[in-house]
Amino acid sequence: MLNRRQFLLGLGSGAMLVGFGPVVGCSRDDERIASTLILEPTEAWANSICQLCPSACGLRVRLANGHPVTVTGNPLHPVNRGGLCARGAASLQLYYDPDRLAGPIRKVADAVGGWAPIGWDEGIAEVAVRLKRVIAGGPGRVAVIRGDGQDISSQLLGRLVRSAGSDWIVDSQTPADRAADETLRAMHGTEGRFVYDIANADFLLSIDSGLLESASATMTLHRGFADMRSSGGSFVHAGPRMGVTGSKADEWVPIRPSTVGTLALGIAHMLIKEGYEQTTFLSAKTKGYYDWTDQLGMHHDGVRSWLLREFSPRRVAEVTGVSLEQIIRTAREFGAAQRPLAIGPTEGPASAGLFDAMAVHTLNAVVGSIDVPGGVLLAGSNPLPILDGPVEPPPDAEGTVRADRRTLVERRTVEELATWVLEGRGPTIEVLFVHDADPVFSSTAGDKVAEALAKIPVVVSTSPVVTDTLQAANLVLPGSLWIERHCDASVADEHGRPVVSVSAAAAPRRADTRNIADVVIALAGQIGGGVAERFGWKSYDELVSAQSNALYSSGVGDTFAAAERSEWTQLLERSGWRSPAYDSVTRLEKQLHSTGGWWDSSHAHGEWRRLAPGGDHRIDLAAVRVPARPTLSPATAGSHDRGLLLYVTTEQTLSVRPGGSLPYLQDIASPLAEMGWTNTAELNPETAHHLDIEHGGRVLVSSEHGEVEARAVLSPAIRPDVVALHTGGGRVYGGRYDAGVGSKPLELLSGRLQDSGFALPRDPTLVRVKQTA
Amino acid sequence: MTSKKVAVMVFAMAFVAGAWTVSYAGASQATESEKELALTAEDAKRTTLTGEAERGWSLFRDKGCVSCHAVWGQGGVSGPDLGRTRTLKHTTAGQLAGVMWNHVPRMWERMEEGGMELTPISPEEMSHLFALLLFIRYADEPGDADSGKKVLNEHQCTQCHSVDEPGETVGPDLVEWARYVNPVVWAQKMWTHADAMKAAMDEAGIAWPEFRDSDLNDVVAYVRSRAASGEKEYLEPGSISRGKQVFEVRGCASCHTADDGEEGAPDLERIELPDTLSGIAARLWNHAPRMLEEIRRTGAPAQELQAQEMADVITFLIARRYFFAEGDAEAGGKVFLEKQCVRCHAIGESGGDVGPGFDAIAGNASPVLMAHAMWRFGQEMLGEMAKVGVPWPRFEGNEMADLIAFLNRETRGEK
Amino acid sequence: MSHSHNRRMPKPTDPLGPDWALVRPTVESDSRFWIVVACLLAGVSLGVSAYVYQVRTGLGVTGMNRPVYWGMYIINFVFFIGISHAGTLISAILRLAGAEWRRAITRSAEVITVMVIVFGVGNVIFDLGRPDRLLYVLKHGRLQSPLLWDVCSISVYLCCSTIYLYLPLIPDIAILRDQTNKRKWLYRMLALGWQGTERQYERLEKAMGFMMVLVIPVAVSVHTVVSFVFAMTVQPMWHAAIFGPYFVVGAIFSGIAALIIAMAIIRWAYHLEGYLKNIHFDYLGQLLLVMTLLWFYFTFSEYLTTWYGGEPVQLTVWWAKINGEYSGYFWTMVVCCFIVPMAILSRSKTRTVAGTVVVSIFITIGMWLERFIIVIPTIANPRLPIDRGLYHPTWVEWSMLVGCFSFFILLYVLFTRFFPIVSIWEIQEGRMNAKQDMLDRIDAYKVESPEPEADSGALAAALPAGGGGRQ
Amino acid sequence: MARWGMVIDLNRCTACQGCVTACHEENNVPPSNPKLGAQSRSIRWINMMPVYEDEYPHTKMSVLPVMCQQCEHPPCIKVCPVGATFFSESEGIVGQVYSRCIGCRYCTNACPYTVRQFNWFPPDVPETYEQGINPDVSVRYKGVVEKCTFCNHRLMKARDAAAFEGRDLRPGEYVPACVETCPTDAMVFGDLADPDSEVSKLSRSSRASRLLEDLGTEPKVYYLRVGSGK
Repeated sequence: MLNRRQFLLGLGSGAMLVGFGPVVGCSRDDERIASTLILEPTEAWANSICQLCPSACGLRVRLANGHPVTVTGNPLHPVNRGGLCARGAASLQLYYDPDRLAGPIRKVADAVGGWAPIGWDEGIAEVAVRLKRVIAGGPGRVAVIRGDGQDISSQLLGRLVRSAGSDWIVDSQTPADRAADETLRAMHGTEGRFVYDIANADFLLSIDSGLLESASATMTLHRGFADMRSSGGSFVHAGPRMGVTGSKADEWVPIRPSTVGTLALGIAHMLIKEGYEQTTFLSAKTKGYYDWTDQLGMHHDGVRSWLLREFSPRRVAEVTGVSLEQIIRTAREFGAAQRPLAIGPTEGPASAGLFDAMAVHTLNAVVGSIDVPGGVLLAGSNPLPILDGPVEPPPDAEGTVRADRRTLVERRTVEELATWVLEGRGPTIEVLFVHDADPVFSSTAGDKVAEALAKIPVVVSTSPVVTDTLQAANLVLPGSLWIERHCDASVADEHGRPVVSVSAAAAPRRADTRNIADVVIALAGQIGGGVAERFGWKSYDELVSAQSNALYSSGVGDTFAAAERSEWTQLLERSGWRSPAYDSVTRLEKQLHSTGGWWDSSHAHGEWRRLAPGGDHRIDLAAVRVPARPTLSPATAGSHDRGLLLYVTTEQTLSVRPGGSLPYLQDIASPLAEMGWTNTAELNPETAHHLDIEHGGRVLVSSEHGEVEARAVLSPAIRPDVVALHTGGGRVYGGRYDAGVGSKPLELLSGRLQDSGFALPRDPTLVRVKQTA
Repeated sequence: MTSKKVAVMVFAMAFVAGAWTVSYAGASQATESEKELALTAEDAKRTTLTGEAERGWSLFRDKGCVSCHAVWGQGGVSGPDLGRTRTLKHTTAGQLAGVMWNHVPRMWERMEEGGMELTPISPEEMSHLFALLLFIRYADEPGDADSGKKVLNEHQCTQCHSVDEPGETVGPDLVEWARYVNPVVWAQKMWTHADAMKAAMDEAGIAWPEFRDSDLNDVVAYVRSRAASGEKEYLEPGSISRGKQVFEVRGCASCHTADDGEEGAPDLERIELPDTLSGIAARLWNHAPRMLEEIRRTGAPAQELQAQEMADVITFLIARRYFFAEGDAEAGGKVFLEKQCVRCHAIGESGGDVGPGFDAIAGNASPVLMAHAMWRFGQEMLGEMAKVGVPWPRFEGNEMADLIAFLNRETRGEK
Repeated sequence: MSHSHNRRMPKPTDPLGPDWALVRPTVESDSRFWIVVACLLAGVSLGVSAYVYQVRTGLGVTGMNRPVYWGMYIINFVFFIGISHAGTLISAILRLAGAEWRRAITRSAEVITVMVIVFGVGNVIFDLGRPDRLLYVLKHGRLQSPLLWDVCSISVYLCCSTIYLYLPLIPDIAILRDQTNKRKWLYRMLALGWQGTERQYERLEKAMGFMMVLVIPVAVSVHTVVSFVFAMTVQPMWHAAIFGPYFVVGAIFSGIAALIIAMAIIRWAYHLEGYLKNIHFDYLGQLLLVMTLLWFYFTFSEYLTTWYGGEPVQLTVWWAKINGEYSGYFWTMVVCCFIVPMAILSRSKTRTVAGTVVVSIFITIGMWLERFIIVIPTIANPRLPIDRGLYHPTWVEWSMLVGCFSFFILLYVLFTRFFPIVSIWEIQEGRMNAKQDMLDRIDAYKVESPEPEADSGALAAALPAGGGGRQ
Repeated sequence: MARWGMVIDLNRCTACQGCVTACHEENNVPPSNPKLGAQSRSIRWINMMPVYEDEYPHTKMSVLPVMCQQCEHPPCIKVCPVGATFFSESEGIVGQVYSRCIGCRYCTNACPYTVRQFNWFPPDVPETYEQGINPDVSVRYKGVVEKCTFCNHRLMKARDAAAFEGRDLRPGEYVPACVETCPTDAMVFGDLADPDSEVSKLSRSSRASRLLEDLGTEPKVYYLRVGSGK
């Protein structure tokens, strides 16, 4: 047995271990942090442009000892006027991302991790040689997938593809954006972008718009919304889930998922019945609305008759799950307003079908809210030449290429590209550039896209961070972030006024990256021949100078200025006067860099040739009948025993673009669903009770197409027959803050590859939800 | 700070100090108000013409004017929209000052009701505001497309000109002019074509159309609504000095002079000009045939003005009338008595002593000064006047300008 | 309690006779002892290593989160401070009341106090995010903070308790010094030259008298102040005036339970059935029964008023306890602290040693749960619905709990190895004077006695009925 | 004697959380991670707080950005045993001295708004982030409590600048990062003691209310509820 001596010996050694353990291993983390604090830093400010979403807000970057430490909005920038959304304010985390690529890499089978570093010159030369060969092999073999970035590099990549004799320019748009595009093309016969003049509306009807939580262009919509609410505008939100948008509304109307179009047309029906139609507008500015007789004497039903026949409130109530009384009341309020405006899905793949977009547009047309203050506007275009247009229009007398002469070009989708490649149709695509996009992650058919990418011999990614798509590439030429390079962006503000932002590099480069625009110019130069001819600039800087020239000679607009100066400019321009802050190109360039950019603050309503350029300059409302389903059947009803209706929504904090999932944003992903760092399934408590699901418990959501895990969040602000999941999680590859975080509910949707991606299945997906251990 | 700024400041300070000592020494009985009046008079005189409309706009915003008054629909609605020419009739600064005097008690009431405070406005700031109001005056409110269409039809313009319709017509498709946002450019374009047009119209038997003041603006709006946007051409805001130069150098002055009593070219200072720029442009158009004839008759060299030059000239003409319209001192004397100013204010020995004496003005009275004085002392004055039983004066027509002329005449002499 | 000159007082040199059993543990040890110590040390080192891990890694190794900023350490703090009332307070009350049966149990109770209070304080230190700045509490202390009131009253309590433990220990140390030959230097030093003279006894009794009066308000204050840590905030179901007395009652309640368990173990380990008799357990059982009822009364008052008031924020917490995620803890607590004690203690048949020990174990667990129920649901359900927290202690916290208990037991065991755990001289004194005391009491009952004996008579009359000399 | 305060107009607030990340960027709040997130230990100086009323389908909800309410009578300060949290009498700001804090978390529990945050671990800041640390704000180490300070460092900077130029602080010269960043201008910041300041006028609006007003803490953050009116 143990005696005392042995015991004391053991005791002593034990004490030694316990006592010295911490001393040896305990590092003072305080000291590490203290050493990073610099006393009396030198301070500087620089402009930049946030490119984490299509708003392209102006940034003011604060540098301490030459390193960016905080960002805030550029107060002169007309898009954000000094404000920033969560994404913009967190954007430095992308700059300092510990998992950013250090430089160009090439896929090598036997290298560690499958990738090996490669020099820039070597990388560019490799692509150039390849391209040269591919171009010689025939047209249609080069493609690009671009994000929704609004800068020159995207356009230059498009130009490169076109120069190579291909029209495979794929913009990875959100389904809602694509539906809006398509609506504009079908109804107005033009390209462009819808802008909602929310600020001047006095009754805003949001039909599943996700206005305040899932819109990709945060700034424009939010600022307009705030102004509208401040000036006393009413707001009704219809959607399966209340969301932040619904919380800010005077009334929330819970509707079934995928019934946006039906509700919009049901309200339109009531507006006609109640005599709220804007007949002057409808007869002068639209066609296909009233019945007409053609030259042969054939009678045709107009949209009006169709609405009256098909969208009786009773049937609409059945489909949407909204009460009859509610539909009638909402329609009356909407019709009685001075400046009513309806806004459909702005993002979120849930129910953003083409029919929805057209139906909401038709509703706006019925009350004449198109191109009037507080209505749907069309973004004005800037005077810069379009670099990726199919055939360059001839320059006019002053040598500028007018932007408005843009012709309708066939749009391609990522899903189309995938199908093309997988089914081996037409010429094989041999080189694919992926720029500013992560289609494997963001597409509804990501797995198919990945499969297709694997079949393309050369896939070049320009992503500065690891993404799911990058993993499918052969070569990565990482682009510099906007903050570390000379950059630009061409967008429109919330009133559709064109804005061109320009900014010099605000911060030193943190990795061996390059401006992709420069890379494309270099590529074109090395390819030579016809391609090189179409790239007449030596560098991006030179191209920007040429752009400044175009701005100067356009004779419109002014550089950014304080709000009062801009208002003054507007007052002047309304009566045909203009006194810009510059009187030479040199001064313009200087001003561009000091203020952040140029914009044309005048906006004229009622320019119908611009809105509807074709034929008689009228909006073709009959187009809405094309994507509508032939019959109205009550939408599939969900219930806790038959399966719930899946509603997939998007959180604007969780961007699907490369590098969009910054840790600050992941942490605050949704203000409602407590869903930092995970995916949540939002359920009505009543439903959860039936399904025996607890708040915070893990649940498995499964459809016939797949299953995802999520954390249950019970909320009284969602329909009981619906389960809501959000996109933005479920990256397989990425940095430490996004790889493997959350899950991807898109995999649950049915018919993912059909419909070219933009008109997603309007039949809602039924899912089962059950609590796991 | 640049040396220029320093010099200006030093000068201003020396000036103020000098004026102060002079007025103090000159009138040992001078009240505080008198001293202040003297100072503001000096300031006002110095700044009248240097005021800038743009600064006027930022003051208009910062001082909170914009929360009640709108300009072309932008701004508050409790006060009148200053851009609506039809609601506010005045063409000179003197008249403007008069209008301001007239409506200010009501405005104070409104402000009090709204819980707003009276922000002080310095003479310099007042002059900027005057410049802004001048600008609003000449810039005119935006046109109305529907009326424009009507105008084109009424005047049979559409017989020769199409608007955004394919096919051959006599005259050019007006859409080609859609980019010209400014009615002055239209006037100028029409002006240069006047000869050819006159001939064509005579042939077709169409009468020379006479435009009303707002017509041209409406036409522009209509044509623009038919056109694609993105193509806009503007003019630089007119410059008074350039306009003066053009007016003299290009020979306008040779016909349109004062004292030329003959029939023919009217004296542009005398005749009643329209308030607005598009009105003047319309007037130019309307009298084109007569003028062409006159030019032909007198053999004066035909002048082809560029659009910008025309804008400058028109600005010059309006500004001249706006700022330099002199009042009639005799009539002003009557105003001084009739409005009972004399009951409280003294000039020289005569007049009451409730308010400050006017000698300190020393010939520096101006619309800006009057507006400033009203803004600065008005509320106090209103109270005093209520006590004495004098009604708040209303200035009609040129009465304010006359009063200014009278004050200047009476106070200039002594010093 | 008599201080009369005619009382006979034991001398340290008096032969011990059968009382040697009380000294035996200090001189003899067997392997069983070392095994126990080894086990306890293992527990201690588990706790220590958990703590070292926690200090190095951060408090994140615990189960605490936002908004549950306090967890097991604060629960333990309240719990241990509660236990500490076993000793000094009970012993002082019994001494003050002259309860003769106290003689055998006071020391074991007082030792619990002194030993356990260290762990109460220790748990607060474990809870600190920056234990390295502990001394800031002295350097920058702010008296506005209830935590500082705690610091003050607990340190006073620790001092008083230590002195109160030490004073009656002196004659026994002298016995050890004179009658054993181990650690003589230690006993010589600690005995302070005790010879058992009348003068010395007189001083000792004076000092003890003073201390026992002093220690009662201090002890009451300690637990009141502990409750103030919670009650001073505005948080739902913390901000209650009842908390002071409620905590004191709870403390005494758990203290007695702990004492019973300690006594039972001592009696079993050192074969002291002759000293720690069934009757002691019976009496303590009765006391425990009283405290059970008192505890229930307070709990009932607290919960009824909260429920009846119906304030939403309060009710959120209330329902979380009654029917929500903490209902398991709550109802277990009710069973442990009320139903089981009532069932066993209310019948004299079951109020046996085994019965009281079982009850005490239940109560100890129940009272720990009570602290949990007080601390956690409130902070897990803050007024604003920013966060709703759940709290599950981690292995670190459990290890620290094990460590604390092990260390406490270890210290207790070591004490019994160095000092007699039953007061020898008090037993002897009681034995020597029992007859005289009885006579005095009989005198006191004599109605016709014209002039009762000054001291003993008056005091005897003042004694409560239960305190008499049934021993 | 300034009384710095904030008014948040819920008509304008769109819960975009720009204020949250701007605050974190400005104040060197360390990035969270999945582990911390799952443990509910992410540090957030501003939280979006949803408040539900009524039951489906008549659910009403509002979303409020909640930061330290800068109480005039802060319950957190009373309980601090070492004076690590203090009230600035001249500015009305509740401050926190990280180097004094002993990490007892009494203040976090005493605060009825649950806005105080605790550093459970050493900040998990990747090395690459270090150059991006805002030098005006100290980085907190493990074991101390932190919270919104109304960007007190900005006040000190602005005061210094004003003192250097020999003048008083001008309105608008000092605003916290959240207010500066708010894209919809829903947050208004200024001196409540100045009856003419915008913030003080708004705070007297009929739409204005404060959180848990009945506790008598007198917060200096006002919320203008959704609706019309001044």
